[in-house]
Amino acid sequence: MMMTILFIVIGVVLLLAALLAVHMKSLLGAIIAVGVVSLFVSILFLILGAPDVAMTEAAIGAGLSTVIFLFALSRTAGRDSDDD
Amino acid sequence: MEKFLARLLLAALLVLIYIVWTGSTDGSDVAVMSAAALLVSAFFSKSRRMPRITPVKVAWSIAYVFYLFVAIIKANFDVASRIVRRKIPLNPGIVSVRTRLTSPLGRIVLANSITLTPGTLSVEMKGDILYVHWIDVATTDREEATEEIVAGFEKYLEVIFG
Amino acid sequence: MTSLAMITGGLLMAVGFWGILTRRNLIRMILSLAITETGLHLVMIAAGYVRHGTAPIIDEAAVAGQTVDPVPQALVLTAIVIGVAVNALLLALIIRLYRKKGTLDVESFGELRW
Amino acid sequence: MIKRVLILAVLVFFLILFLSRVAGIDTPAQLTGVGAGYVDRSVGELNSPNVVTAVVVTYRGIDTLGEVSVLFLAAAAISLLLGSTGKKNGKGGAKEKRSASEILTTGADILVPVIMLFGVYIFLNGHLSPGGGFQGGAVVASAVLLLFLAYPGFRLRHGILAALESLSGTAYVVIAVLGLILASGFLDSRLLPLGETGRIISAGTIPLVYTLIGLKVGTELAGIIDSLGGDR
Amino acid sequence: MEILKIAGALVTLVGSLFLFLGAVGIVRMPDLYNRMQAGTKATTLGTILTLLGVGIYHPAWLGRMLLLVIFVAITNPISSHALARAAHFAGLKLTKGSVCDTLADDEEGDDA
Repeated sequence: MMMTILFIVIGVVLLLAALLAVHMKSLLGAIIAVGVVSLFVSILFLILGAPDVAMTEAAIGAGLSTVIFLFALSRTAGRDSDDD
Repeated sequence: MEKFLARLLLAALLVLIYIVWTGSTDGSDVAVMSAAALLVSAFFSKSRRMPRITPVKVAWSIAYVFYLFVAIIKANFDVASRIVRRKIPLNPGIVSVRTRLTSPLGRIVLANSITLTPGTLSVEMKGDILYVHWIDVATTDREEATEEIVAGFEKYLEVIFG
Repeated sequence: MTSLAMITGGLLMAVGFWGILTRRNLIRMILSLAITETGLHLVMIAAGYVRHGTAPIIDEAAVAGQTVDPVPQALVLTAIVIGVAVNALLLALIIRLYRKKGTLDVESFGELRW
Repeated sequence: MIKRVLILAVLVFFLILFLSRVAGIDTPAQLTGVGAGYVDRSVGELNSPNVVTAVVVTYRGIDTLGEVSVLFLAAAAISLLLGSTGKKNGKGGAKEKRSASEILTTGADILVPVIMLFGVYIFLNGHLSPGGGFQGGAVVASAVLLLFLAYPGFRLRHGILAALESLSGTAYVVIAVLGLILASGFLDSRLLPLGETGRIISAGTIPLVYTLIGLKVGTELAGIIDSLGGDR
Repeated sequence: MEILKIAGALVTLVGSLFLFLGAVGIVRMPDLYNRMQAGTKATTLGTILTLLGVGIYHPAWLGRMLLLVIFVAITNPISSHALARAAHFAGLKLTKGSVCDTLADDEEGDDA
C-alpha cells in the first residue's frame, strides 16, 4: 500500500516534469526537467525490482544525457528558442 | 622515484577505500582490485606530494573534524533562524581574505570549510586572495575579515598540511 | 502495480509524442524524443513485474519463483545506452544544421519537404 | 490550430487504445516462461547470482555485441560530423575560455582516481551485485567529463582511446569465438572455471567480458563527450 | 537491536528536516549567492545525517556510509563554489541591499 502511494506520487511528479519540459519557455529549464524525469523514473525502476536498470538510468539518463544536451545547447547559442 | 612512491601510495589508498566499501578481505578480490587501482593511479594521478603523516597531525586532524562538524551544525541553525523570520535579515557582500596556506590540498580544505561554515561561501581564489560571499558583512577590510573568517581554520590546517 | 506503471509509461509516451509533433525547436523535439524513450522503458520494465517480486539477484533472501523477469531488464539496459548515443547523434546533426542556417526552427528547413 | 487539434485527437485515440489494453492487466503472482528458466539456471549453470548480467553477457550475448557495435557507429558518426570542420574557425575561438578555478582543479585531481576506481568496481562486480559494463562505462565517462570541466584545454589522446576501444572490441569477439570452439556455443562463458560464488574471479568469462564492454562503452561515451563538448 | 533502528530512523528524520529547511531557504532567499548559502549548508548536513542514519539502521553498511559522507563533504562545497563562480563571471549582480562586491571591483582594476 505504501509503495502504491509512493508510486502514484512519483508518477504525478514525473508527468508534471514531462509537461514542463515540453511547454517551458526556456530551453535550459526544459533540459533540467528532462533530467528530473530520468531521475524519478529510476526510482520507479527500483520499486519495480530492477536495480540494474535504475543505476543505468540514473547514471546515463540523468547524468550524461543532460550534459550532452547542455553541450548542444551551448554550441547552438540556443537563445532563440522560437517556440510559440 | 618520489613520483613513483606517490602513485603507489595513491593505489594503496584506493585499495583501502575498496576494502572499506565492500567489507571483503578475500585474497582474490583484493588482488584484482589492487591491479585495477595500480592501473588507475598510473594513468590518472597528478602525483602531488603527499603530506607526511605524523601522530601530531593525525591528532590535529581529528580535532579539526570535530571543530568543522560543530561549525556545520552552527551554520545550519544560523540558516534556519534566518529563513523562519518574516523578513530575512541580510547584509550580504563579497569580501576578500588572505590565506597563508601553500599546499593545494590545504587550500581546498580551507575553501570547502569556509563554504560550510556560518554565513560564508567561497566564490573565487586568486593566488593567496580568497573572495568570500558573506551573508552578514561585519567589515570590508581585508585583514579584519581574514581574522574573522579564516583564522580559526588556518590554525589547524597550518599544522596538518604545513 | 503493473497496470499503474504501464499507465504512467503510456502517459509519458503521449506527452513525448505531443512534444515531437507540436514543438518547432529542434532541440526540444529531441528532448521530447528522450521523454518518449523513458516512457517506453517504463512500460517494458512493468511488463516483467511479478507481485511482491524481488530483484533478479539470487541470494539467501530471494525466494524461488518470486523474482521479477530479467529479460525485459536486460533489453532496457542496452536500450538506454543506445538511446543516449542516438540522441547524441541527432544533436550532432542539429549542430551541423545550425552552422549552415543559423537557426533551430524546424520550419526553416524546407528543402526536405515533400 | 486545426493541426494541433488533429494531433491531439490522434494521440488521445492511441492513448485510449493503449490504456484499454493495459488497464485490466493483473500482476502475475509467479514468474513463468523464458524468464523463469533463466532465473533457475543462472546460478547452477553459470554461477552468476545476478541474472540480468547472465542474460546480457551470455544467454543474449550476441544482442549485446550488436548493441555495442551500434554504439561504436554512433560515436564514429558524431566525430565525423563535428570533428572535420576543425581548423576553419580558428579565429572564432578568440573568446578565450576562462581557466577553471584552483579549487575545482584540485578537487578534480582528488576525485578522478576515486571515481575511476568506482567505475572499475561496478563493472568487475557486475555478476555479483547490480551493475555491469554499461553502468561502469558511464561512470568512467563521467570521470572524463570532470577532467574536461576542470581543465578546459584538456584533449583526449585519440590514439590511445582508439587503440583501447578497438583492442577491447577485438578481445570481445575473440572470447566469443573461443566459446564456440572450446565450450558449447558462441559467447559461452564456461570457457574458464566457474569458481566459487561471490568472488570477483568466478562465473567463467563473465567478469572479463563485462570489463571489455565497460572499457568499450567508457571510451565511446568519452569520445562522444569529447566531440560534442570541445569547441573546435 | 531495536534501539539502533529507532535511533537510525530518528537521525534520518532530522536529516530530512534539514533538507526541507534548505529547500525553504532556496525559495525564500533573494539572489543566487544567498540561495547557494542556504542550499549548500542545509543539503550537506541533511545528506550527512541521512546517510549516518542509514548506517546506524544497518550497522553492516556503516563503513560504506562513512565513505559516502566524506565524498559528499568534499564534492558538495566544490560544486556550489563552481556554480557561484560561474554566476559571478556570467555577470549576475548581487541583490540590492548588498554592502560591497570586492571581486567585481578587483576585476575591473585588472582590466583597466
